[in-house]
Amino acid sequence: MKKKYLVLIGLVLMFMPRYANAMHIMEGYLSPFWAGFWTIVSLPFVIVGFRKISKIVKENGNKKILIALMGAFVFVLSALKLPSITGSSSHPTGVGLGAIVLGPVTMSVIGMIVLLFQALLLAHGGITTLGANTFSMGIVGPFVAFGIYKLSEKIGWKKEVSIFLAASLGNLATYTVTSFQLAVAHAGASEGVMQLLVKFLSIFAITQIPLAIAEGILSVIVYNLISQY
Amino acid sequence: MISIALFANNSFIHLAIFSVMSIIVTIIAKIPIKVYFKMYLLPIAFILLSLIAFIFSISNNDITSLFSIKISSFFIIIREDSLIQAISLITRAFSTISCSYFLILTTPFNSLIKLLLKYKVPVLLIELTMLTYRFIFILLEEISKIYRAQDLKFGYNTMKNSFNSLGLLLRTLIVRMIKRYKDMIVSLESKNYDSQFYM
Amino acid sequence: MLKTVNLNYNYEDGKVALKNINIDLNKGNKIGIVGGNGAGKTTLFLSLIGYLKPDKGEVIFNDKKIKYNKKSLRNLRREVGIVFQEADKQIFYSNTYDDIAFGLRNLGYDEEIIKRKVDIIINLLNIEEFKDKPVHFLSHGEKKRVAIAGVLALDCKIIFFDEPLAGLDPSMSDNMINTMNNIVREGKKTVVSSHDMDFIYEYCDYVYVLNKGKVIDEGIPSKIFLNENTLNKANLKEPWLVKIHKKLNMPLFKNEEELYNFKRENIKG
Amino acid sequence: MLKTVNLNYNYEDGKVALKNINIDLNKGNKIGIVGGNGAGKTTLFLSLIGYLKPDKGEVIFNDKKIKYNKKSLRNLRREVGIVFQEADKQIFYSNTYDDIAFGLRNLGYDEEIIKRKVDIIINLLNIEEFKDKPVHFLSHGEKKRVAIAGVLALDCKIIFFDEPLAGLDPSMSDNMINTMNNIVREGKKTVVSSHDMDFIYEYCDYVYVLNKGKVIDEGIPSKIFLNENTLNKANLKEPWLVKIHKKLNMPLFKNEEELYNFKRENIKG
Repeated sequence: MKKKYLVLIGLVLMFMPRYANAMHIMEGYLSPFWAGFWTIVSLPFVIVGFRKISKIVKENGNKKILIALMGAFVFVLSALKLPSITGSSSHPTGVGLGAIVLGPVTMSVIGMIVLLFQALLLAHGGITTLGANTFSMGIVGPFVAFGIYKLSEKIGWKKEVSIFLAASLGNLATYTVTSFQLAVAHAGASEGVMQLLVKFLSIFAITQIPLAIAEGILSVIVYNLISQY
Repeated sequence: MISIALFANNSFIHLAIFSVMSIIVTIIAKIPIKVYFKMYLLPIAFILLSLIAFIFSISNNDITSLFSIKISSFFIIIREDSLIQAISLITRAFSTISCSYFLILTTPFNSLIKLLLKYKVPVLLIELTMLTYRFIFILLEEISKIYRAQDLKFGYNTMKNSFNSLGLLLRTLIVRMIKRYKDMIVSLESKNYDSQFYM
Repeated sequence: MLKTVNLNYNYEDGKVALKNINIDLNKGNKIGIVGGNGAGKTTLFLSLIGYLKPDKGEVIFNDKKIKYNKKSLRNLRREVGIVFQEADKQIFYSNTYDDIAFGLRNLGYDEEIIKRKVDIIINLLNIEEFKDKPVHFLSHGEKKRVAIAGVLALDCKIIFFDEPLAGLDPSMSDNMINTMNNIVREGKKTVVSSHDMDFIYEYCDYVYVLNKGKVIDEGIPSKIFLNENTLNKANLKEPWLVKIHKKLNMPLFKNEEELYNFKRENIKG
Repeated sequence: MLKTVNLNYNYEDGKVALKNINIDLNKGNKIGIVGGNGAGKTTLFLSLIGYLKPDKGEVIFNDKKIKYNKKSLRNLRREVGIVFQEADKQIFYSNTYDDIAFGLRNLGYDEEIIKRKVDIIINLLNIEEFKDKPVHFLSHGEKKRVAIAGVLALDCKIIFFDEPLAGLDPSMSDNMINTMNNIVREGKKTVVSSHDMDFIYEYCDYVYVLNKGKVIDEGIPSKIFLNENTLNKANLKEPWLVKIHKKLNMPLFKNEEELYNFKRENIKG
């Protein structure tokens, strides 16, 4: 049996980005209090999303397959290396495209499942930090992406522009929230939340801004290719 | 174990947990040491990056610091308390990570599903989790084959090519996913699927 | 038991997929459906399990026209199963047992009965050795066996196999043919499509030749594969046993064994 | 030109995939690599084009060890191409022309040169008739030819074919074999893996037999396929021409034509 798990790890290592610009909060980075706190904050969104999915699959049971395929798609996307201007490579989140196609509420549930597998299969994020990561990647990211997409659609911008902004700003929003979560969890007597937040933001900005741009460009390319088909 | 690791505030407990877990995984579960430690590369990248934020501070004086560099009128300093905090964070991270690797490497997915069923997680959520798990491996195989074919035709040799190739890769994957979805529905119907995946 | 009367099916774009198909699965227990890619084999299979509704003509099951409502389709599919070419498209669980039990659970059997039935099938198909492995670690041939098990568990009387040998190496192919022979021995009927004429010639007892959506010939394999006209029209090749019959003036052997026995007799004589 | 010296490759989990492989592609122009599923054929192909880095041993290209940096891999892959089994996973554009030009464009050629090169290949492979059709309307066999065109356009000297006949119906198979023969006639080398022993026997001029990651035999096909020991060990089947040689005391024909000619002579005699 153990041997078989090795094959799995082999597969995982093959895909693992050589340079990880981790978006998700690692296992052990949040105290029990904050781990619980973010789980509770995420819960209502996940419940609403779950209700929506229940309604969808009640109408058509085949949609279960489709939703799971989407989840798997977001997962493999996150296992993919993305060319980035800084020379390192990392993965897209797929949050933007996912939110545009499926709606942000549904994405919260899919995001949570994907995060669970990222923790279990890629050692990316963690089980105790699942709540916090769901909040940043499964809730805030999709909502920002979706909101921006709708907004720029209303303004009448070109579809490409809307998608670029939605995908890249959704990505940025995710990392901003992650930084905030880390800052509030680790603020102490010597350093306040703001001080820590500024530090996290500026460090992650180096890796994350080019990445957000890359994800935006990629989302537009994919959109264009699919509409050609 | 993971909750002990998470709640404990003592670095020695953390290191002890980390060692025990690593020994179990590498010696008893016979995971090659090389592979096991390779798995830590990813968390280490995250830890190093965030440590920069934890350890270094910017200050206009260097009174409380253990170490400082002056840049024009600012100091980049390392404070003793933040260093201690960082060390305890690293050890906690390593011990909890070792616990979750233990879980990953020794618990089959089906036991996890049974656990979820036992704790009355909504069935639909378990169904979706289970299906997603199955499809992840199918799509990983697909994506690796498409990527390989592109790579061998120089699809990733420049940045511009990479973006173009990645876009094509995702499109190909999506088109194949839609086809797969249609074929799977046929197969489900042939087995009298009634909108429920029993477990 | 299962047959079609003047079956016609058009694709959504209006192109003809099947035209006036009359086939009768009573003609044999190992029926072959052959024809080039795009001849309509898969469409025919899907019509026969009631997934595609014909534009004209009928599918007759146990002397009754099949109806396209849930209940009657369900009855049809209890008796008629299909094993698709790509196992990955018909395995939904990462756990072998659950996947084999899937169809039975859909029919609402008791878990106890399900366990009994699944165990029998696992035994029959020699799946025990890998039944505890997650599906994604199985080889192509192993996955195919799991897919077949899922269909066999339903105790279908007729089982369709779409390209059962595709992607299998010689020894796995032999294994698959053995499995199919065992199924027939259990009193079931197999219907296969394949590009491998040697296999069709040796395995089948009745063959339908499809070309551009039409049945252009039918009969026992020795008749079909001696008809050059049919083979040319449908772009098929002669099985090698037919080749040596025609080119070397050998008797027409039905299978390799006959050839070996013939040789032995010759040596004796 | 391309060979390996004591090549060893292990999977990530430490399992042996290739063990002490010594093969030399100078031994023929139509080289066959045979062996059951999981014998290591694909791994060997991927090692030979530098996609997998061996754990021990070397790949020698034009008398130099290949290095695993970007530039030298690029040079290698300009000369050595691979056509994978599934066309759908190596065709990315919906337009045939763009797809064939993919590799050339990645290398930064001028559009004018690309057009010239692609046109030559389109001509060579006889794909004019469908070059303006969207790829998703092409048949499986046509797609495969597009995939081959994409590799040929790069003007590779050596081309690997992983299961070139898989999923093709008999007439498409003939077509594919013709295409491969044309490629060899152009002075290129083809290396094929296949489960179809009849094809390997007739097509190849040199064969390596792989079993569990080791080369257990090598030589010209008539030598390999007469060696029962090798065939049993690697779980392979005898080609039918070998069967009739052994069982019917016929001469060992290299291909079907020889058999037909033999018959004609016999009748004359």
